[in-house]
Amino acid sequence: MNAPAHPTELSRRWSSLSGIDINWKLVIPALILAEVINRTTGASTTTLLTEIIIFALFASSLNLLMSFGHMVSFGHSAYFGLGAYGFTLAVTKAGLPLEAAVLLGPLVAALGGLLFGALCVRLTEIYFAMLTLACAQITYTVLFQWYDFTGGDTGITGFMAPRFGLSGQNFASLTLAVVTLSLFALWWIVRSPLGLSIRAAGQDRFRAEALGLTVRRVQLTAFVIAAFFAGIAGMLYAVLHGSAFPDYAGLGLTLDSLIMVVLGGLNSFAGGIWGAIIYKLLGAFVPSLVHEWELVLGLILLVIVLTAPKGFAGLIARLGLDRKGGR
Amino acid sequence: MVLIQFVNGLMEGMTLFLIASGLTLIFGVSRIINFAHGSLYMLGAFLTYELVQILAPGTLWGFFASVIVGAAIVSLIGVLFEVTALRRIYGADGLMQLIVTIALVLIVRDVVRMIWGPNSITVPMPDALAGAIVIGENYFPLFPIVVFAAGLVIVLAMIWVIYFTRAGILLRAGTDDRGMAALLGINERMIFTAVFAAGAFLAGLAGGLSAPYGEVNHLLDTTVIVSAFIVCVIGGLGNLYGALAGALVVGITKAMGVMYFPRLSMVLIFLIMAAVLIGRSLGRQGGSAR
Amino acid sequence: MDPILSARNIRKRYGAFLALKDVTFDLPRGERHALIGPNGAGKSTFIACVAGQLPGVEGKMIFRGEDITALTPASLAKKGIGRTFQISRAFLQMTVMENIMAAVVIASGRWTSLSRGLYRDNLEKAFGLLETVKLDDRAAARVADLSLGDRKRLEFGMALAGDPELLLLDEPTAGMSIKERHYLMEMVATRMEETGKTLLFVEHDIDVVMKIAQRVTVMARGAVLVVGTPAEIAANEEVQAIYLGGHH
Amino acid sequence: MLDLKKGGLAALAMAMLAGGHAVAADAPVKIGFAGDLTGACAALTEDELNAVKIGVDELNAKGGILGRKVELVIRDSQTKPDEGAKVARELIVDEKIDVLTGVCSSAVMLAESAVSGELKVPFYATIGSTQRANIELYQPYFWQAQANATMEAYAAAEYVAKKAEWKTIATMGSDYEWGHTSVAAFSERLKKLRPDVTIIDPIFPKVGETAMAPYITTALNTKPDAVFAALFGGSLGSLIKQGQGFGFFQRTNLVTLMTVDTLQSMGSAMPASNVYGIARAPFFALEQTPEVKAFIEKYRAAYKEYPTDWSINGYDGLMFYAAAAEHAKSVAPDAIIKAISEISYDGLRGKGLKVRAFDGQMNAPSYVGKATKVPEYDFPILTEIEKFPGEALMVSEDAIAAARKAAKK
Repeated sequence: MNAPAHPTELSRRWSSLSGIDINWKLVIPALILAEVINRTTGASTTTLLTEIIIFALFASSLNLLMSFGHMVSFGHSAYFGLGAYGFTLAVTKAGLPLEAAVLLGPLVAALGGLLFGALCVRLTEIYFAMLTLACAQITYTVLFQWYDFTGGDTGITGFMAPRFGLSGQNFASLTLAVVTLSLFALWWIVRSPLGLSIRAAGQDRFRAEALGLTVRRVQLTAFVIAAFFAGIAGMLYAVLHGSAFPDYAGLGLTLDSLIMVVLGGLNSFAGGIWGAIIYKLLGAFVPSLVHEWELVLGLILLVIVLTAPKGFAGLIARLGLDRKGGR
Repeated sequence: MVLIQFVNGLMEGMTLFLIASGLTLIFGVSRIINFAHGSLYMLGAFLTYELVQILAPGTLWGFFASVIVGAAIVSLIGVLFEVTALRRIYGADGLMQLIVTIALVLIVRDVVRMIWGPNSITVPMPDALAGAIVIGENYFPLFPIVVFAAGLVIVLAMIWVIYFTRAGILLRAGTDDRGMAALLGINERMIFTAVFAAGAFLAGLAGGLSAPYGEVNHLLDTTVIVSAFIVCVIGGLGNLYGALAGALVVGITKAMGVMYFPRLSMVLIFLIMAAVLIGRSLGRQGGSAR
Repeated sequence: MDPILSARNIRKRYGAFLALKDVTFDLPRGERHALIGPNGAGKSTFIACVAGQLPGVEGKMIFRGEDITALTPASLAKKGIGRTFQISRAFLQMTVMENIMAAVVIASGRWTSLSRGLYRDNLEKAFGLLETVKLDDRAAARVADLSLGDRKRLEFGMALAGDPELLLLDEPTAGMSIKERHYLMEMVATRMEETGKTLLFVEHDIDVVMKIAQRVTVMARGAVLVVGTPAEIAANEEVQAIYLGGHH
Repeated sequence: MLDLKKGGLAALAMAMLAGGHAVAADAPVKIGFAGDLTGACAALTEDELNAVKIGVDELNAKGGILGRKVELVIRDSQTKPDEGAKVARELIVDEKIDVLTGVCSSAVMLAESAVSGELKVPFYATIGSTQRANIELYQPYFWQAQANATMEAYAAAEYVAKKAEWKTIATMGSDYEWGHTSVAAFSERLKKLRPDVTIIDPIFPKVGETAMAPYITTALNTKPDAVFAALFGGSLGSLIKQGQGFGFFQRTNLVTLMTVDTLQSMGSAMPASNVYGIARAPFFALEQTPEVKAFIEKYRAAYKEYPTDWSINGYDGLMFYAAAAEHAKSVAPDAIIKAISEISYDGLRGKGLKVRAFDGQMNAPSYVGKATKVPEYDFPILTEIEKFPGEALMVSEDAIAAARKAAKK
């Protein structure tokens, strides 16, 4: 055996030997750029920016499942919705102060993830996906029909000043900070031994089991983590609009997040972020330019998928613009 | 009342099966989750609406001819889509195919809206089928009975094609073992296209047949696709008999549910699916989850 | 010497087809043992039964004095049974180092860890394993870019991560060139020799079996035909008639 | 893996979005239309928007509002509450609109109302009709220029009460807030008017349900003289089409929402009798004043179809706003809000329309009549129509106050 190497040297060697890495030099400029856009443009741009940031987190939480755990969820909006309602109901029903309610949202989402995830991870592939869909629709129905508690289909509005009363720009900055921290945490998880196990279980569950991994337990852990971060996104969204509606847990949002992840690029950490940026920008501009926006959006989606079947991150990797990523 | 509800359930079940059959066929062979199946169904309904007016509104032959011609056109549209879009990404991740079909949903919805407007349209029912068989105080409407019969004919036709014709043998070879199909010298792409055409035809047929009995508008696609999927999943995706059983179970449970647990109508179909899936996962031995 | 693995009346059916017919089998500790037989003899099925891969196995499987019949693959791995698969099952989208590290992390039981210090602590062990399987110079390569031989060696290295008492290799040399086969299996044999662990492997290449195995079990149609040293097997007329004669 | 390219793209896109938006003092009066142009409400909203466009043209032809040109800014809320709130905010903050309108879905309406209340910009609805906007979610910058769901259900109850031969009434509604509110209000009013009538416990098909046979069977099983159905869209169409096979319209009567668009889309499938429709503003039932005739003609010329209830209400709602602005001599929010309860407006739906300051509810009328095929139109219309003035249907201020208190708990 070699003489023990210096710890920092070892960790440097590990970094160079693992397949995914982040180009830190570009993160700070990107954050600064986002903040500059936020401070120099109008209110609607700020709102759009805030939504993009929130959905970057939501899509990235789904991306943890899809790209790394290879678990395709058709019901991820459930945890977005639970995050939003967990927060909202903590304010309106439990009368908790906002600071405490903010924490409760993601926790409720994680709890939902634990409950539903325990059922779902017993299945694989399309059957896993369909059970997540069923769980999400059950959540949606409860939010939709339980008038006395959740306000039913017309939702909960007017219970707080949107954005905690912050200006749009300040809230965008706050969101940027929270989401950056959350994304960093997700990034940390992906790179940690837990992340390695999630990836192992996703890439080949039989291999992973033969190595001694209880795959279902790993998958459940990934599911709960994804639900937790989706819950943060949902909570932020509820704060942004000062309202919660059953739609937040609906099929539409699930499809949106799926499109984002796939458009952005599977098997890449940045895929969710890219997808949120592309899809939200399309969703903002296309309807304002043409009346038949669904048609145009559909055509654009088609063109993107046909020209970049590995998603945007894959395209970037192919063009050699992003040497480290795109895996 | 229980009897009538049971019959109601059977009728809805068959309608569901008609929608689900094409979906499960396409999935069984090419593993494509065709989210645009509901759009093809919707196109079938709208084309029937147009054709009936040209051919002979109110008559039996006019209606059925319109349905079949409409389904054939839908089938062509399906092939066009398969050849121009889906075929190009068979090698890519299955999710890419899902997104392509979602894109098609958006496109078809807006095109339908541009042509026929956002308001609902009414496809006239053939006069001969407007009535009911009345036994004592019980009414059994004729139209769904005829749809039920048409569904049975389609089931039998599919069974005949799949199990007793050369095309069916090739199809099953393609489904069971891609390598085997290649060995037999079958062009896999040809099979995929043919199956997509057949699936689209079934979708169009279902849309046309159901059109006079419900609302037809540009939002019909989403209403249909989710329940069709659930029916397939309950029966086991790719399994034709399973789809039939799943459709009947869903139809009958929904109809009976109106009497016994009406508040669950919104989730009932999802609860059935969840129960079936959870049951399936529990029925499996521990260890290797497959 | 008591056997490390002892199978009693193992029976596995697929519908009406009986894939294993009351297989009884003892494997002494420290032995390198080959399973041979014509296609469909039940060799891989038996390996899968030992590894806990198959549901509904009848009979009794004893490993180190403990009944392991109903255990899952993951708990068997923790009890000291390592394995490779007939078709290479390394994690394709990871680098070689990540594969080995995943195996090491999982073997250490600390898969929930969020600390990347765990990597640092295990880096030397991982490098050691890579050196053992002669892949240390390919540590940063993606598995998808490896040759088949490299992948098989990687899998062997991964299986070693938990220091298994019993190593199951299911057709480890399938698809490899003759040179690669001997290279890999000699590497395996050396490792077994050094550590004194037990090896059970399925192999079609008789030359490899003769060279590596200390004893051989011949299976045919789901049952054990004969057990013996390679020389005994080679001389056995029944084996020659049923297996070697019909070898394609 | 964030990198500069992405930022560059985003910045470019953002810059495109931002644009300039300085507002001069003599700038046009901006009407923000944040409507449900796609999704479940698309058909209704399109009719509304069509009429609003005519209204804007008319106003401009007459010199605008307060001499200022009127400009319509349109956004699609996609029938999603969060999207509605977003575009409403964008219209108010970036486009600096003077008034917001357009919504159809109740959820979207409440979401946009919250934004209007927060940013203190007037907002009125001419389709969406949940009573929650009058009660716990009331905010002073919002008014409903149409009868709300409760008033409509009251009108149905008044009409049904006059049918002396009807003794047993079954009820059903779509399983969401509008359906439940409507059924509850109908039953409450009918019980008061006709204590002798038996009202069967309601059944609630899910929203958008199109397999109505089980519900038809259940309703008919109670042998009702009439069925009150708070349904619309796909469920209503399916009920009528599927009901015929069960002899529904020989065995009982149906009382349901029957606006002009529904009458048109039912067409030949409408049963010959036994269907009674509640409507908001059917063009054929309006008093045929020169204004009404002119509007119908103009609408038909522009869109090759008859205006629906949603068109009439959309037009009336806009003209009411214009009248309030002229009265206040300002479009400043607080002046407008003060004016809406001061003026009495004569519109397409009749004279004397005004908004009650207490809950922002207009005394808009409701119409109930019998669906009948007539030779003049190629679709059935309502005959034997009774117009119920809004005053008689509005929930009293005391009752609203009590409901507000109850909702606070």
